[in-house]
Amino acid sequence: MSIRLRELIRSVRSCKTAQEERDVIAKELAAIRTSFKDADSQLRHRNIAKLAYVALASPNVSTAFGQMECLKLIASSKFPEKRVGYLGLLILLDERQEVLMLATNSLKQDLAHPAQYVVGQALCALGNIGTSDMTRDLAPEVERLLGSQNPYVRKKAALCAVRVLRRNPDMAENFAERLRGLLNDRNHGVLLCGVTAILEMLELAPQYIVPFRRVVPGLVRILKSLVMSGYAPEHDIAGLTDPFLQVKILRLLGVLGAGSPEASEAMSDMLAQVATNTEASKTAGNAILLEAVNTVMRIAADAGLRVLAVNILGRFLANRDNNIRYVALETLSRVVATDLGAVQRHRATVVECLKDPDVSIRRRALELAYALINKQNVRALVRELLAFLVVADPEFKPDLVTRICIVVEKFAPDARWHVDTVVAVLAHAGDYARDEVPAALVSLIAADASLHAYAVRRLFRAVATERSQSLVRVGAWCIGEFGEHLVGGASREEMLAAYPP
Amino acid sequence: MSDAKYFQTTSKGEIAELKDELHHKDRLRKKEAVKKVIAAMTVGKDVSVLFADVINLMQTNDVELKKLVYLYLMNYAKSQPDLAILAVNTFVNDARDPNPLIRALAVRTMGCIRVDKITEYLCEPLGQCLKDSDPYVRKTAAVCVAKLHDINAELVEDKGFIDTLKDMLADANPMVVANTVAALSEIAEASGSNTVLPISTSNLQKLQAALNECTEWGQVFILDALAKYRPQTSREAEAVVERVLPRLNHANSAVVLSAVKICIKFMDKIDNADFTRVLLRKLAPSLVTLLSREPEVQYVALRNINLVVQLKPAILQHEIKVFYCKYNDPVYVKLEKLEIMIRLASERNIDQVLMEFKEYATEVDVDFVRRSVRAIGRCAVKLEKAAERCINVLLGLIQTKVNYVVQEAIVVIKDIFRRYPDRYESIIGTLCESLERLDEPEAKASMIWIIGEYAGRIDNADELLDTFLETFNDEPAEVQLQLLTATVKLFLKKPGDAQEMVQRVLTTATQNSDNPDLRDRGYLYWRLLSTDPEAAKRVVLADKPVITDGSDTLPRAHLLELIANMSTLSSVFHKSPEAFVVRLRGRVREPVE
Amino acid sequence: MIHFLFLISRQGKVRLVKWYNSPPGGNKEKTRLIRDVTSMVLSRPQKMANVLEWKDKLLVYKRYASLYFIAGVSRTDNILITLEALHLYVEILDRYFGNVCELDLIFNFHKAYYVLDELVIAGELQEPSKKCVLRMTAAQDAMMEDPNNSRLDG
Amino acid sequence: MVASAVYLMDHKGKILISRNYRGDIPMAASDLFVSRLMEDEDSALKPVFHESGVSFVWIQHNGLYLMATTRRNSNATMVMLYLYRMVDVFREYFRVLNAEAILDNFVVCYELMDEMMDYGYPQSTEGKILQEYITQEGHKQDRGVAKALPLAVTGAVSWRKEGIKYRKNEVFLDVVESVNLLVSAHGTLLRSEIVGAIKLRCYLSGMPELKLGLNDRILFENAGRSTGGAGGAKAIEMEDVKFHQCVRLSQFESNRTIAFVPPDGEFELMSYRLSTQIRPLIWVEAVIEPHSGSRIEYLVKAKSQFKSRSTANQVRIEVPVPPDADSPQFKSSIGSVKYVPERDVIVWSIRQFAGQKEYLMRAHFGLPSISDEDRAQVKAPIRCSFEIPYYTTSGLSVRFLKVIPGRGSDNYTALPWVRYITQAGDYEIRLA
Repeated sequence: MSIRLRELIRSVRSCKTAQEERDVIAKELAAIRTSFKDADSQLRHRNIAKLAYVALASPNVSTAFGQMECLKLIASSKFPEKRVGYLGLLILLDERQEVLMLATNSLKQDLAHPAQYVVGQALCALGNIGTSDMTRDLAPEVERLLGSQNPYVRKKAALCAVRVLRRNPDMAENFAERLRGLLNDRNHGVLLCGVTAILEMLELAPQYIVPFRRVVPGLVRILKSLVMSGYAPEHDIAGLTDPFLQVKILRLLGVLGAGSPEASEAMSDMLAQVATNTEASKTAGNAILLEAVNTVMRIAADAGLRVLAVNILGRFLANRDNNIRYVALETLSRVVATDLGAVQRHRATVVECLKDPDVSIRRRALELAYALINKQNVRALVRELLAFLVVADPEFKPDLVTRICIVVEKFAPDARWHVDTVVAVLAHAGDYARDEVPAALVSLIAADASLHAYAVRRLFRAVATERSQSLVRVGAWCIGEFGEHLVGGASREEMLAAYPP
Repeated sequence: MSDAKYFQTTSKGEIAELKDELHHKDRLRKKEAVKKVIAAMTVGKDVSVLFADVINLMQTNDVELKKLVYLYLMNYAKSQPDLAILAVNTFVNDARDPNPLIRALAVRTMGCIRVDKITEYLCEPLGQCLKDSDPYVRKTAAVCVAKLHDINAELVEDKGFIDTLKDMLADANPMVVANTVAALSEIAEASGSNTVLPISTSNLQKLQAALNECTEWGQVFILDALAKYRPQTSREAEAVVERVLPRLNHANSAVVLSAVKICIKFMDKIDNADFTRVLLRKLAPSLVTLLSREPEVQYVALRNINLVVQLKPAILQHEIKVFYCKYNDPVYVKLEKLEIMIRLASERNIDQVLMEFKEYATEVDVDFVRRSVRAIGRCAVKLEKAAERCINVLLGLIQTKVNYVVQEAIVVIKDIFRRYPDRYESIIGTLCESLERLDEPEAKASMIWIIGEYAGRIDNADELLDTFLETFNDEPAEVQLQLLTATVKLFLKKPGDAQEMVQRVLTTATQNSDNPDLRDRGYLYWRLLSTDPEAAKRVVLADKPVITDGSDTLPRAHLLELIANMSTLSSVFHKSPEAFVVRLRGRVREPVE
Repeated sequence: MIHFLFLISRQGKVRLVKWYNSPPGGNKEKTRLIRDVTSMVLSRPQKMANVLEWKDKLLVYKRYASLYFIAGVSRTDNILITLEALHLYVEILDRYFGNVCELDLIFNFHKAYYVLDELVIAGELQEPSKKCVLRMTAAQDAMMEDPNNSRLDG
Repeated sequence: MVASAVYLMDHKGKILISRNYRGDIPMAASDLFVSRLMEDEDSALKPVFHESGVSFVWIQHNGLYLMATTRRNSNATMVMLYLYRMVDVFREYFRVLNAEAILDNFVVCYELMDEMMDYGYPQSTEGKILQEYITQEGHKQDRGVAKALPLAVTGAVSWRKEGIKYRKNEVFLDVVESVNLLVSAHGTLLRSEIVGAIKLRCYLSGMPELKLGLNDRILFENAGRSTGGAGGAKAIEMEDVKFHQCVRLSQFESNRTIAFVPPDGEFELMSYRLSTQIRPLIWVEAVIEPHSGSRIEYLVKAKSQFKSRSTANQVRIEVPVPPDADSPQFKSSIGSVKYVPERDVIVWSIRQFAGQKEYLMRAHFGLPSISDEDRAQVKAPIRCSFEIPYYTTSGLSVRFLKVIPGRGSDNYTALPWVRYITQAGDYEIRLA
């Protein structure tokens, strides 16, 4: 009765219409349900594999009934069944299902299994879908496995620790020492996972940053050996040795160097070396350069190193590759707070990028443009942004409106200009403005008596020609509040006469 | 061999290859090549560079080939206006071809070539075709005048084509009359002139005669033109309606709806009560039968029936069961049926109706469920005698604890309180049990309104409001406003309990909020309370006007306008044509990448 | 970190889905996210940056013939190295299947998952060496076939 | 007034063929439609909607979308019905309307779209007549010169061509009544209705004039005959009647005569509707006992309430079951029972169900211990379908069909053949 996975896939694929496909799947699921009830363990793993396929091919169909069966498979003593059980577990369940709790014991057993692949499966499952309860319960096993003789197990345990920590940040102290130990490992996989886990831990438990600074020299040594090593076939990518590890180490150095002149000093030469010697023709090299720039910008680097970093970004900005330009803009907007002057030099390029056909680039450029605005250039740049607002994609506008208003609020040279600009914004894109924008404008006007007359006249004119809801609201409010300025010295009676009920 | 072969992707020099093929000596090869060109065009490839090569083949006796070339021409003429001139000669010749099919084809196509330069050249052949001996050519030429008018209205008037069309209303062939009516209606609409298609007693006769003989579509054209006519007397209106009535039995729903439109529109002019009564009785079954059609047609019908029921509530008063929802009705049909059920609900049928709504409130589609719950509340507001039964159903639904059902129920119960003040406060306790699960602004605001309104009778009103006040700053504006007002009401009713609370809320509203409405209301309360608490009571606790179910009844003038537009998009959207018809040409927002 | 990884065909068919952080809204939300991401990425013209800002994440994607590899990563991630990681996965699949094509992934979706689980855990790269991943996967594949090896007692 | 452009798209929204009649909307407007289609889940997209200055009218057929755009205040009903008519005509041409049929015949499709609509106004849409001058053989035989235009295209009888000849002149009449029924969960009949149709297959020569007589109450009264009672035939009152284009409506309006020149071959002459209280012909009751997390049991009772000498054929009773049910077991006193997981129902089929009988069926299913919480429980009703031959629920009967051979043929007599059948339409019994 039961068909093979391959046959199921084939028959689903041969369906001509979506309806036909749904029918084939519904029929097969019914057969699988009945087969589960018959408790036919021979077919169980085949059925779970099919369910996993269905979950992927038509996610709207319920496969919940297979969850218990996955647990049964995991508990099997046969490797093929166990492996499919874990496959099903990872596809059919996620951490929201209470059923998952029931797997805790099986996982515990598997984590203590003599076979490395079984331990590996369990670590992978825990690391990918473990809930906070499960990871807490099984944390001691993970901790133990960090000290395993087997690098295959160690590296998986390290990433499993990442999950444990994400779900339970308070458990950092259980792992700190073990993780530090991994930095002495010679295995690239273990090193990579170890550095990753430390990074995660430091983010979740920053109190460990200070004690961890002592690993800086060690990290520099590893990085140096990667940079200096000759061709290493196992880890070579585009002529570079293990760029993944390099990037992770650079990032960790950034975290450790930030706020510590000594630590920064200890890594400066190495960073300079990476920044000058890394081949920039391929993505991998640029990834390393980018990370090096990030690190330099985070740490207490000397001026020379910073110039080096900003120059790299300058080169990136001129690159033809959109990805490189994207990361350049993105990084510049983070750098802008500290090196405004250096970034201002690229203002023209940034404004140019506002017109790029690529929405990702436009968005980044916009972000940067906001950051570049100051008291001196606010009029000019806001004018650019207003021009952009008119032509921008609708999905862009809400954000754009808010940002312009924030900048204007921050840097407006005078109140009238402020009013004019916000009115212009509302006139162009009032329907995209969040509620705060008109509210803030009202507050501004209300608070400044010298503005009343100007603002109400300005709005009266605007309301006559523009139909934006939010503009009309502001206008109506102001006319109600300060309408006397519109009619000069007219008395209340005259006004009422002019507007009969 | 089928045409599908053309969709296979060919090698790189596809265009070049096609070009060669188009110039092949063999006639059949040429024709195949044109087919390939059209196939490429169909799948969206740009083959406009072959313009000259394709046009070259226009002069042929092979009708199929000619049709293909014309098709190509229509697609690309705009992009090659200079080359399009080359086609003029062939058009002029084809318009004189002995075969009426070719003549019609030429006149049909040339109107679709929207190149100003060549429009002028088309006037002469068009003039001939309007007077052609074959009705097929004449009916095609009639439509072509409308096309030309759209390109160059002045030209059409200068050449006297509109007068020719007016004469054609008397054509012996009903199809010609129908298309002429369509063309004139269109021109009248475009030029905003009511002299273009003047319906006089004489052509009224002709139109009605053609109505009996032309195709179903032609009948629609004529009926829609007749609907614009304003009869002078009751007798005349009756006469038109009498001639139109048989159309109600037509199988085509478009014919039926257009006929219904005339009947309803003219009914107001008719002072013969017997006639009107009979008429209403005849209209009802026709409307109901529309619900046996495909769901899409049902949707259009239901939108129209909604209007009819608003204007003439009596017409379907006994037919409410027709609008019960079937399980497999698409959601858009169910929602419309619901609306009409509310309108037809009466004290006589309310029990059955409530049973239905209750049934719907347990369905799957969230939107439909919400609207069903709301429907129960609307019936309560509408039918005083049934209000209590409605409330009981709503309370039952609140017990289901389905989140969105509860929220929706609270919102409508607030309306019921507005409608029948001081009558059902005994249920407030039950409502308060659901307080914590409310997370939608409208439901929250409604519940807070109820608490404020009945603060005097709710023992722990201060506690209830206080829990909301904790998150005051995170609430949306409508909830904040209600909280402010409710707190003030509580203070006015039980000054002791709420002294501190009212102070707190007033401070927050006036000082910590950017929202002008909230601030102004806050200041208003503050000043009232600090200067004259008694006046504050009179203002804040004043009796509110009782609400009615008028919320969704259209104003009469608007309703009449929509009725006059029955069966059109306007009647489906329930919007005046001006509200959605954009006059500007070619201004559609290009989809965002 | 990688929050999710999708393999989507040019026709919008889902070939592989992996969540390293499951969205709170359950299956409905998953389906919607996949649909939104798919339509955004598929509608993007070619030759644009391989990154899209999307909610609080970045979509880093790359097209390989008929298949899009799409990763949803944190805003702070290095997108260039993410692209490199996607490429690593592709290269491993290519070696594993021997000139991989979309059909391989359709009929052997489970194997694509097995490979992925040797490459990424908890949304982080676990192994930079292609050889190592291939070796480990092959060893376990062998245990699937070999009846003597398949019993795990003791 | 009318359509600006018409599109045919496949189930993913890819355009198969399109025709721009007015050029006032960029053809790319279809992208707006497709994106709305993809956005709106659960097919909630209305069949008529407006977006960014363009109104869309659309229908679905066989997984295809037929869609028309306009920026005017067009006659929505007409545009929609035109789309349905396109389906009819294309089906007459290609038997089935699907993506392949369109791609295989795109030249004919273009020709048809050109002929059936001009400048957005529907024109000739009679499939049989169109087939006279727009043929599919185009690419096989070289047509060269045009076929002559059939007179019918512009004639007063636009649905029938001249010169039809049959050796044997015959007319077959089918009176088919569908019973629509809605029963509440408590077993009360909420609403019932009969929708009937008279379908004709005419094989007659020339231009014959036909007259149909029914036992219509109003006709009898007009004719001064008594209705019902001894001697007179029993008369019925149809609430609403709709006729094919060929029937002379004004004649019907004035004296209830159904007179017409029929199209050749098969067509639906008329449909009618009666919303009288009907005693359900087959009554179904179900007792359901759910044991959540383990099993669910059904006891279904079906009872025929029509006369014992009639028999219902092909009775199918569909009872909804939970989507994750397993291990079906059935027991029934008649017929066969099948679990159809595609639709989450059990189907109880009874080939012949005699009048005044009652049968039982029991079903048992297992339920999984875990089911998906996000998925709302669907409350589907019991549905039922059947056919009862030689029987009309309304009592409608054909009294006569007169055939008067018109010009263009010799005089002949043609005997009509009449069949009656009642079937279930929307037959829903709600479950608690």
